[in-house]
This record gives sequence, structure tokens and C-alpha cells, in this order.
Amino acid sequence: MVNLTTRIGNLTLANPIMPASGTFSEDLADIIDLGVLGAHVTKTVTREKRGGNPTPRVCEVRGSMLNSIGIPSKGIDHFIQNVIPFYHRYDVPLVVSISAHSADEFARLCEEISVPGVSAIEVNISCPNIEEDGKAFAMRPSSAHAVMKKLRGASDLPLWAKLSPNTGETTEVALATQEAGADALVVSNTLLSMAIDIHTRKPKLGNLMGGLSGPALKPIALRMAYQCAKSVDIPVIGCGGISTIEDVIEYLIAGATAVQVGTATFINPTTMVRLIDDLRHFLSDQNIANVSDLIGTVRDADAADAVVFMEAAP
Amino acid sequence: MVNLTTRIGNLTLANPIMPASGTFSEDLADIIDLGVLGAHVTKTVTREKRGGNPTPRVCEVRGSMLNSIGIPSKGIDHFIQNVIPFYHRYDVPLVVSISAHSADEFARLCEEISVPGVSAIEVNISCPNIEEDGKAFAMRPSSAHAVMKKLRGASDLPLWAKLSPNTGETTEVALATQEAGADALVVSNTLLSMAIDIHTRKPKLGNLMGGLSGPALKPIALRMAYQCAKSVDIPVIGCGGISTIEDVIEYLIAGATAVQVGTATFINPTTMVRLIDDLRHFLSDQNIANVSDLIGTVRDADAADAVVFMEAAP
Amino acid sequence: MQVNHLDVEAGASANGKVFEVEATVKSNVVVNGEYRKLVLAAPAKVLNCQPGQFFHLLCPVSAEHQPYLRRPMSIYGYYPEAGELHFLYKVAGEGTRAMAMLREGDTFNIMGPLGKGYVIGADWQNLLLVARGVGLATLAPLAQEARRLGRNLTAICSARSPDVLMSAELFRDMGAEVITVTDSEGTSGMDHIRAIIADRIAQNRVDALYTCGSNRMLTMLQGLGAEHGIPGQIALEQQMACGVGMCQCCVRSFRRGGKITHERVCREGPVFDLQEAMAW
Amino acid sequence: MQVNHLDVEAGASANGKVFEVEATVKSNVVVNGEYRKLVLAAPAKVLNCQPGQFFHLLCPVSAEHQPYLRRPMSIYGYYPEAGELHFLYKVAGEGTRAMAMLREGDTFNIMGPLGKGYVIGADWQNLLLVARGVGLATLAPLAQEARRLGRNLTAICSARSPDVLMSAELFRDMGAEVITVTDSEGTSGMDHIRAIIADRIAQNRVDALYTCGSNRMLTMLQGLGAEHGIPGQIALEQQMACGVGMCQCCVRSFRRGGKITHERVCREGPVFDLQEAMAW
Ligand SMILES: Cc1cc2nc3c(=O)[nH]c(=O)nc-3n(C[C@H](O)[C@H](O)[C@H](O)COP(=O)(O)OP(=O)(O)OC[C@H]3O[C@@H](n4cnc5c(N)ncnc54)[C@H](O)[C@@H]3O)c2cc1C
Ligand SMILES: Cc1cc2nc3c(=O)[nH]c(=O)nc-3n(C[C@H](O)[C@H](O)[C@H](O)COP(=O)(O)OP(=O)(O)OC[C@H]3O[C@@H](n4cnc5c(N)ncnc54)[C@H](O)[C@@H]3O)c2cc1C
Ligand SMILES: Cc1cc2nc3c(=O)[nH]c(=O)nc-3n(C[C@H](O)[C@H](O)[C@H](O)COP(=O)(O)O)c2cc1C
Ligand SMILES: Cc1cc2nc3c(=O)[nH]c(=O)nc-3n(C[C@H](O)[C@H](O)[C@H](O)COP(=O)(O)O)c2cc1C
Ligand code: FES
Ligand code: FES
Repeated sequence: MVNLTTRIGNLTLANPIMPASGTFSEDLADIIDLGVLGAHVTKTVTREKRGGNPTPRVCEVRGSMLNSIGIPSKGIDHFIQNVIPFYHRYDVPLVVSISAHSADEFARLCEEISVPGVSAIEVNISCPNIEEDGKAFAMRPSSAHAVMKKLRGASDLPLWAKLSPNTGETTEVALATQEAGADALVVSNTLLSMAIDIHTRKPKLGNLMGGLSGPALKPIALRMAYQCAKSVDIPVIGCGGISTIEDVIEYLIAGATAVQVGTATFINPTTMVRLIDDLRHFLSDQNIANVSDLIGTVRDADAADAVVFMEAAP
Repeated sequence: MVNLTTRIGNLTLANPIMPASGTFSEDLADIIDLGVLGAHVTKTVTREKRGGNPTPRVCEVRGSMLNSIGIPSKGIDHFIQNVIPFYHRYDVPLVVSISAHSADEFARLCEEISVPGVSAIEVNISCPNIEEDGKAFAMRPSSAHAVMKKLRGASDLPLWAKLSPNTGETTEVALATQEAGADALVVSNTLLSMAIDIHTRKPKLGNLMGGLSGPALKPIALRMAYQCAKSVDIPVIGCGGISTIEDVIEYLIAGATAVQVGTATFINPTTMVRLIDDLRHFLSDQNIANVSDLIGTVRDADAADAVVFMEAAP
Repeated sequence: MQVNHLDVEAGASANGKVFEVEATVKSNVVVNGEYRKLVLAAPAKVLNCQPGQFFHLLCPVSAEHQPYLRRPMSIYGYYPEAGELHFLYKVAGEGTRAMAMLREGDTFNIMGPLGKGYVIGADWQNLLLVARGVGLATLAPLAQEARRLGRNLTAICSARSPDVLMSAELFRDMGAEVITVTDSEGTSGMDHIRAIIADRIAQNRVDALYTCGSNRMLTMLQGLGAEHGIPGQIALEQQMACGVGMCQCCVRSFRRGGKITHERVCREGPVFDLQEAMAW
Repeated sequence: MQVNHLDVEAGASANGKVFEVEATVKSNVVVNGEYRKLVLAAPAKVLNCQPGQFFHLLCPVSAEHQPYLRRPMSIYGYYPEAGELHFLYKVAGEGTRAMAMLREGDTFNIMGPLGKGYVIGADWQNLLLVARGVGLATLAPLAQEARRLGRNLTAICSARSPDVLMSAELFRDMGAEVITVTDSEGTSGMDHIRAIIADRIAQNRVDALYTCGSNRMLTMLQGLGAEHGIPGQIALEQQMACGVGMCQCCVRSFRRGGKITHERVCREGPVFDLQEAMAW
């Protein structure tokens, strides 16, 4: 009855719920039916084999977590031979997340991974650009623009640029990636953080610092998703701290066309399945026919003066 | 027995616990003895009277809060006549937080507020610089440097620069403010965030967006405090999400010379008094004679390979 | 999430007006379908209250409910002899839902008493209050104080239907003359209430007006008060973080000396002069 | 914080190997001072376990304890007939402290069974295990399986002092021959344990070695195994986030085919080949 489909450029998703890169793999098929998801998004892959960061790679902070997994990767050949074929069995768009340390290697990877079975490429530009000063591509409009431009030339597949919350120039970076040809934005990746064990006095992550994800990230990523949706014309995919249907609705109202669920799947592996179900119920309870009727409906002009609800007398 | 004193430049604090600007006022004297604190830090004041932001000015998010109070201010005259004299009764350094929208007005305020009874000036550079493109002074090394340079010329009092987590250039801004003559850094202010009421579809803050504070901010602000302590020579005062003694110790180990407690005082108004007490106990339990013995003792070279603690067998 | 600490003796030279204490739940029951009444055993030092003051409550965290900020709640009753503090509340959202989970014997972290309460002028013999809904909680202690001072009190109790008029009984018990008006009987309209009050004013039976009512009630009482030169007070609400005056989130606008001023509801209020309050 | 949802039927065509379910606490008691035993009533679908497998547990959130990630815990016992699942755990930090609060009748969200367990080769008649501390939890189901398969089992149980040797009793009950070694008696040193095992190997009484022991235990058993060509398996630990193979946080290094490889403890393990495991 209610219509959950949503469009990201020329891709139509059966529903707006998909996993976030690095928090999903074939292994989840042991627990849920991967066929019900709006899209499949794979862990970021690099061209070459890579080992990833030293352990410990995760720790928890109050109500959320930090990770410094890095990008352990078996390389593109293994990925094309083993991972992509696994997803053939599902009638769900496959989105492959890629990364590299230089724009040229990024473009080469992008071209090589543009194979049948891949519906879109998610560009993880949160990794350091070793050709410049080591700051991630996503930190500055100029470097984000340059790498996206090269990638645009390397593939005809839809390109989703995944932004970073570590920049102070969210809208500028968003506009730059749009201008360079991105088909959608994923907002956002994890936020650089730290935790120290006060007894051993060692950082809790082997890599000293890592990215914050989970509920603590939500108000920040939601703000970014809102800022991006207001400033670009391409679809924005919300990501950060989503675990309940209220979170999903909040992102949609803020302007997100779809959402990615990350850490919540670690806490409850069935989260995404439940969210799809809850979304259906929420819409039908509220007599909303289409998911798209919610998107971007934030009443931002009416925010102030909400004093009326303060009445105790009913 | 244990020595809680800590030095911020030429100021000696009886202990490293002080309030964060905007989360403290004379009113707290109704509940705790303000005389026990390491310092008193007042709400940011501007030269002119200002009204502050529309209501609602606060909302809660999972385990933390957002605020968009703005800087309602009765102006500098009122402040000098009424607020400063109140604190005369305490033998505790008074730190006055100031802000302005242009470097010149900032400097004028800084000069005018350098009156007897004020021990240091905290420079809230998280407000928009209307002379440039409206980005806060704290967002870029260049604008932070420029304003601090002017302020340095305007007062002989110690200047504490309060940084913002909204920038992607934390260490660059820290170095710039040091280079311009800051005597200490306060790390950090709140992080730009958003929340939307999914039923009314209105932003939960009258000002649309506001700053995240409380536990969710801790891993981010701790990372910044660590980065700053590693890169500058002036003292770093940690601020962000502190509510337990473990939080205080974590900041000290990361390199903070003192800490500021904000939102936690709203939850438990006696938090700071308790933290001073807990700190004394923690140090004596651990046979640590001086607070200063903890500062900056993070074992960051040993972070990786902590696999040994994974043994189940004791 | 919150720090659950037990009665820190927060420094000897604090003013000693406001305290953060762990009270113990004596009972927490549904009264009248819509409301819940929480009875706490509380130490004497927090029971030196004024009618109209409030407490700031740290609602309990559990797996289901995770309120973060405190919640402001009017004092419904304070009984220093019995060592009891009462609250009357309506379940609205996360915080009050968490409060509803409190069971006998649980501890509950409360902070108060806070704010400025109602004032009864020395020469005000005849007091009139208008209460509706949970507003009853705020006004009940005023009735008690009026009795203690030997003043006459008329209470106009407004409700949806006669069966939720628990306030009537309460005010009657406190020696007040009670007039009930209800939506279901069509007697709770502003015009009707205005007429009742105007009638008493004409008989010289009203020296002061008290309410914590809605916008419409405010406007109506302001009109009456201004017309007849009768003083009045109103308790207002606003979202709060600190509850003690530090954060400035709880401001509202007031008309004073021809200008608009901002006042903190937690500190300068929650009770304000009827004429200075602004409809919203 | 966590979403407490009840047994989502997570799509018909999932593999149906691993489940997230709400189990019910039957008991949760201290055994032997240092350890606690948790007995759950759990649905049959999660009781199709292998010795050495584990569950990933969502420890309960309360005002005092707010663990966020799940905690991995070996299966101490699985009893499909009784519908029971047992865990033996030591209170270490926030998560296990929260677990210790579980009371009879509480629900407890568990996910499993997970990982690869111990394998008993078809022609291995004489099994030898070395267990210490909470390692007992991991090895107990192996003893049960050995008995089911009619194999001989020798259990070397190491502990601080004889009175914490509860494992001895348990393995004896399962028909194992038990050798106890303790710190207080000075019998738990590696040299002594090595001598005991070497002696049995000399008598052709060891076809496979099992442990989940410490670094020193690993090194000692690797030496023995290599020397005498006896296969072995070890259960390892590593911090986990997802527990099912998605996040790659739980990797450890292994020696395989002359190279160092990284394997996920939650997926390729937690039981690994004794010779491939690397001391840490
Ligand atoms: C001085 C004062 C006295 C009050 N006395 C009573 C009373 O005696 N009985 C009673 O039932 N209610 C009273 N209220 C209202 C009560 O504070 C709110 O109903 C309560 O905070 C709602 O919290 P929640 O988490 O259940 O709702 P939510 O809607 O989930 O609350 C979200 C946030 O908004 C705030 N908020 C929501 N409604 C109000 C409101 N009306 N006023 C102020 N903040 C609000 C909450 O404190 C919280 O921070 C009083 C309010 C004030 C300011
Ligand atoms: C496969 C496997 C099986 C296990 N079986 C048992 C068992 O049967 N009985 C038992 O008592 N313990 C067992 N452990 C160890 C148990 O997981 C930890 O003791 C527990 O996670 C500690 O959590 P905490 O919150 O109490 O401690 P904290 O130190 O507060 O935990 C902080 C973080 O570190 C992780 N962590 C801490 N210690 C370990 C550890 N040794 N291994 C993995 N992660 C750890 C926690 O999961 C958590 O994420 C097992 C570990 C693994 C990997
Ligand atoms: C363990 C872990 C690994 C991750 N790996 C990647 C990755 O490889 N590529 C990427 O773009 N994002 C990665 N992320 C970030 C997530 O995709 C997501 O952006 C982030 O976690 C915020 O969403 P959440 O709060 O729902 O988890 C990872 C996150 C986690 C927790
Ligand atoms: C209600 C509120 C008002 C604040 N006002 C100011 C301010 O005026 N000036 C300033 O520099 N910081 C202000 N802050 C930021 C705090 O000083 C502090 O940097 C921040 O809250 C992080 O610390 P916390 O997590 O301990 O609260 C305010 C914070 C809050 C919550
Ligand atoms: S609630 Fe903080 S000033 Fe009123
Ligand atoms: S815990 Fe996530 S891969 Fe092992």
C-alpha cells in the first residue's frame, strides 16, 4: 500500500534503507535476508592488498564506538572474483565503495571496478591524499573536486561521494563534488576521535585515533545532511547514528533521499530489516503514501517561537 | 597530602577543575561553595547589549544536548559593575570570556575588560567574523591569528583562546593562536549539530542548528586536546563531555593542564565539587603526589599490539 | 549516563538555599486517569518551600528510557513535618515516562526548591485562583498557604469533564470556595469564567488573581485585572537546562516599563506579574 | 541505547544459521567466588551448537552500567532437550558487571551461535585438554562432545589454588581423567605441565591437544605438538564489534604456508590450528 521506493539519480531502490560501508558483508546473510535491503554497499576496497591498522581496532565510548580498522583489503582481483559474484543472487543494486591514496590510482580502480553487477560506485574520499599534504580528499573543496573529476572520467556508473565530518567546509565540499560530477552524496563518514585507558594510559585504539560512529554522531551528521540537501541538487544519502525509525524519519525530513545504517547493525544485526518494517508502519499510520512525501519537509522557516507547546494546561 | 595545584602560564590554580563558559554563573553559589573551584569562568560577554537567539534554545539528543543560546549580554558596563564585584569575595582566579564580531571591537572589549579582579581573558573565537565571510574566527588559522594578534596588543592579562571543533584544521589553528600570543588554549567549544522533531517536522532549536555538548562530545574534544597538547607549548585546558573523574584523568593524561566542566553541571550541579574530591582520592589511591605527574603521560608510542589483555586465562 | 552521586556536602559556605539530594519514593500512583502523583520522602532542608516554586528532577535512566536533561516540576505539596514532597504530573514524553516507572523504595535525584513563588500581599484578604489540568499542581500549595494565613480563597477549577475535577475536592479540603467549570458542560469558556470573576469583583470579593493557565486565560485575566486595578500573578513554563539561572535557555519576554525584557523562567520566575507576562 | 526488539523474523531466505533472540534468565549465580554462571532458557534454533563456538551478548543498560557493544562469550553448555544455554563468566568491566545484574525472569538479547568450534578428528581416540580459569567455559562442551563420541579425555585443570578447581569436578562428571595443577602447590608451571603431557605422549596416549590457554601455554603446546607430530587446536580471544565477520576488528596474525595471514577471530575462529596461532 505505502510506496517505499526512492530514487538516487537513475537508480530506483525498493526502499531507502541500506548498509553503510564497512559495517556489512556477505556474512550478514547468516542472520537476515539480504534481498530485502534497498541496496548493498560493500566495505571500501583498494586496488592493492592492504593489511589495515594495528589492533585494538575498536573501542567503545559512552553510548557509541570508535574504530580504526583502516582499509584491510584483499585487492581488486579478489573482490571482482569473489565478492561481486556473491551478490548476483540478489535483485538489489550493488554499490561498491572504493578508495586510494592518489587521484590517479583512484581513477584506475574506479575504471577497473566498473564491471557488470555493479550498480554504483561509492567514493570514500576520507582517506589521506598522499600526493598533497596527507589531508583526506574530503577535507577541502579543491582536492575533493580534483579527485571526483578524475573519477568522473573513469566510469559511466553513478558515483556517490562520501563526505567527511572532519572538514569545516561541508557545503563547499558538497558543492565541489556535485560540480565535478558526483551523482549523489553520502553524508557522512566517521568523526576523528580518541579514547585513553586511564589505567594503562594507552590510547584505546592501536592507531591512537579513530572514527566516532553510532548515536553520538547523529546530531552532527544530520546537520551535515541538512546543509548538503539545502545546497546541492543531487540526492543526499544520510548516514550517521541511525538505529531507530525515528532516526530514519529525521534524516528523511532533513532532506535525505535514503539512509545508510552502520554501527546499529553491530548492536542488533536485524536492525535494517526492522527499520524497513517500521518505516512501512510509520507511513501507513500517518497516512503518507510515498516515502518521497517525507523527504525534505523540514519546516525550517517555522523553527523559532515554539513557545506554545510549553503550556501545562492542555 | 596530594598536590592538586596546576599552572596555566603565570596563574596557579588550586586545582584543575573549573566551569566552562556559559554553564556557570553567580547563581550556582546557591548550591555549591564557589570558593573551592580552580577558577571561575564567566559566560561570554559582548560590548553591546544583545538579545540572544530565539527559543527553544536547548534540546536533548541521545545522552547529550544541543544549545543555541547565542550570546545574550547585558553589555560590558553591566558586567563590570555587577558581575566582577560579585567574584571579589572569592580567592579564586576570575576568567572572563569575551566575544565580538570584528577584530577591532574584540580588541576594544578586551582592553576595557582588563580591570582589577580579572585574572585572565578567555577569547571565544567561535563567533562569526562578520568582516570576512561570516565564518567563525576559530575556523581558520589566518583569522584566528589576526584576531589574537589584535587582542594581544590590547591587554597584558593572560589570554586563553577557546578553539572550535567545527574546523578541519585544529592543530593549524592552535599553532596560529600560540604564535599570535595566546597564553593557553581551551579545547573546545560545542560542535554544530541539529535535531528535528519528527512529529511537528520543526527543528528542535529556534535557531535551526546549535552546538553539541555533553558526553557525545568527549571523544572528539579529547582528540583535539591531545592534538593541541602535542603541537603547542602553551598549556591546554580540556573541555567537552566531562562528567566523571575518569573523564578528568583521561584529559590530563592526554596532555591537558586543567579541565572545564560544562553540561555536567546542569545534570548534577555539584559535579565540580565532587570531581575535586574524586581527583584527590584518585591520586592518593594511586600514590601520585601531584596532579602534574599525570599531565601528558599518555603512552602513545605503545598503543598498538595491546593483544595481551585479551587473554581469558588470568 | 548521569552521575548518581549521593548528597555531596557541597562546600560549607554555599548559600544553602538549593540542594541536590537523593529522595526516596514512597508512592507513585495514577490519580484520575490522566495524572500521576509521586510522593517522596525528602530531607528537611529541601522542604522549606514557597507555593509556586519547583524542583528539577533527574528522571531515571533505563534500557527503555534515557532522558538526559533534568525535568522541571512544580511542587504539588511540601510537608516538612511528614518529611514529604509531592508532585502531580502528566506523562508527556521520555522524562515523564521514566518517572512513571519509579517504584516504592527507589531513590530519585531531585534539586530544589527553585525559583520565585507566588506572593500573597499583606492586605489581600480575598484571593481568587483559576486552575486547569496539571496547573493544579502549581496552585495547590497556594491554597494551603492561604489557609495558613487565614485568607479567603475562591478556586475556579476548569476541566474537560466533571469526573476529572479532582482539583475541586482538593481545594475544598483546603477551605476554599470552589467553582467548577467543564468543557463537557460548556461552562469553561473564557467569557463564562470572566463573567463569574467580574461578578465577584463587583462585590469587592477579589483582592488578587492567581493562575498558571493558558494563553487565553492569561489574556482574559490581564484584561480583568487591568480594568479593575486588581494585582495578579501567573506561573509560566519554558524549556529548561540548568534550572538555576546559569544557561539562559528558559527566557521569555515580558512587558515592563514600556519595554520588552527577557527574564529567566527558572530564576526570575516561574511566577511573574500577571500584567507583565506576554501572551505567546 | 540499544534497540530492544523482539525476535524479528529476519527475512525468510536468510541462511538461518545465526539468530538474534531474546532469551530468558533462569538463574545467574556466583560459582566459586570468582565466576558467575548464567543459565538461559533459549529457543531450540540457537541450540544447535558446536563446542568452542560463542554467542555475542547484549549486556543490559541501566543507570549504572551502559555497555554499548555486544560482548563475546563462549558457550559453557548447550542443552537442546532442556532448552538451556549456559555461560560461565568472570566480571571484568562494564559489560560483565551489567550481566551480573541479570535476575531470574529478565530477558537477555543474545546472538549466535557464532564462529568455528573445536573439531574432533574421526581417528582421534585420546584427547587431551589444558584449561585454566574461565577457559574452562570454552572447553567444557568439548568434554561433553568427547563423551558423546566415546573418546577418552584427559583434562589438565590449572588454577590458582585447589579450592577454585571447580573444573576438575565438572570434567570428572563428564568421564574425563582429571589432573589438577595449582599455583599454590607450585604444580602449575609450564615445565611441570609439559612433563605430564610428554609422559602421556610417550605412552601413546595423546592423539590431539586442545586449549584456550595463555601465551605461555600456547608456546609450550606448540613445542610439544611439533616435536611429536600431534595436532592441536586453540581458542583465541580478540576484541569484537560485530561478532559475525563484517567489521574486521577482531583480526589476529597466523602463520600459514610460510606467510603471516590475518584471520578474523569471530569468523575463521575462535578455534584455530595450534601450530598456526602466534604468540602475542
Ligand atoms: C516551572 C515548571 C513547572 C512545571 N510543573 C509541572 C507539573 O507540576 N506537572 C507536570 O505534569 N508538568 C509540569 N511542567 C511541565 C513539565 O516540565 C514537562 O511536562 C516535562 O518536562 C516533559 O518532559 P518529557 O520528557 O516527559 O517530555 P518531552 O516532550 O520528551 O520533553 C522534551 C524536552 O522538552 C522539555 N519540555 C517539554 N514540555 C515542557 C513544558 N511544558 N515545560 C517545560 N519544558 C518542557 C522537557 O523538559 C525536555 O527537556 C512544568 C514545567 C515548568 C517549566
Ligand atoms: C570468543 C570469546 C569467548 C570468550 N568467552 C568468555 C567466557 O566464556 N567467559 C568469560 O568470562 N570471558 C570470555 N571472553 C572474554 C569476554 O568477552 C570479556 O571478558 C568481556 O568482553 C569483557 O567485557 P567487559 O565489558 O566486562 O570488560 P571491559 O574491559 O570493560 O571491556 C571493554 C571492551 O573490551 C572488550 N574485551 C575486554 N576483554 C576482552 C577479552 N578478553 N576478549 C575479547 N574482548 C574483550 C569488551 O568486549 C569490550 O568491548 C571471551 C572472549 C572471546 C573473544
Ligand atoms: C567498523 C567500521 C568500519 C568502517 N569502514 C568504512 C569503510 O571501509 N569505508 C567507509 O566509507 N566508511 C566506513 N565506515 C563508516 C561507516 O560507513 C559510516 O559512515 C559511519 O559508521 C557512520 O554511520 P553509523 O553511525 O551508522 O555507524 C566504517 C565504520 C565502522 C564502524
Ligand atoms: C548552554 C550552554 C551555553 C554555552 N555558552 C557558551 C559561551 O557563552 N561561550 C563559550 O565560549 N562557550 C559556551 N558554551 C560551551 C561550553 O563552554 C563548553 O565549551 C561546551 O559545552 C563543551 O563542554 P561540556 O561538554 O562539558 O558542556 C556553552 C555551552 C552550553 C551547553
Ligand atoms: S534553565 Fe538555565 S537559566 Fe533557566
Ligand atoms: S568482530 Fe567484526 S569481524 Fe570479527
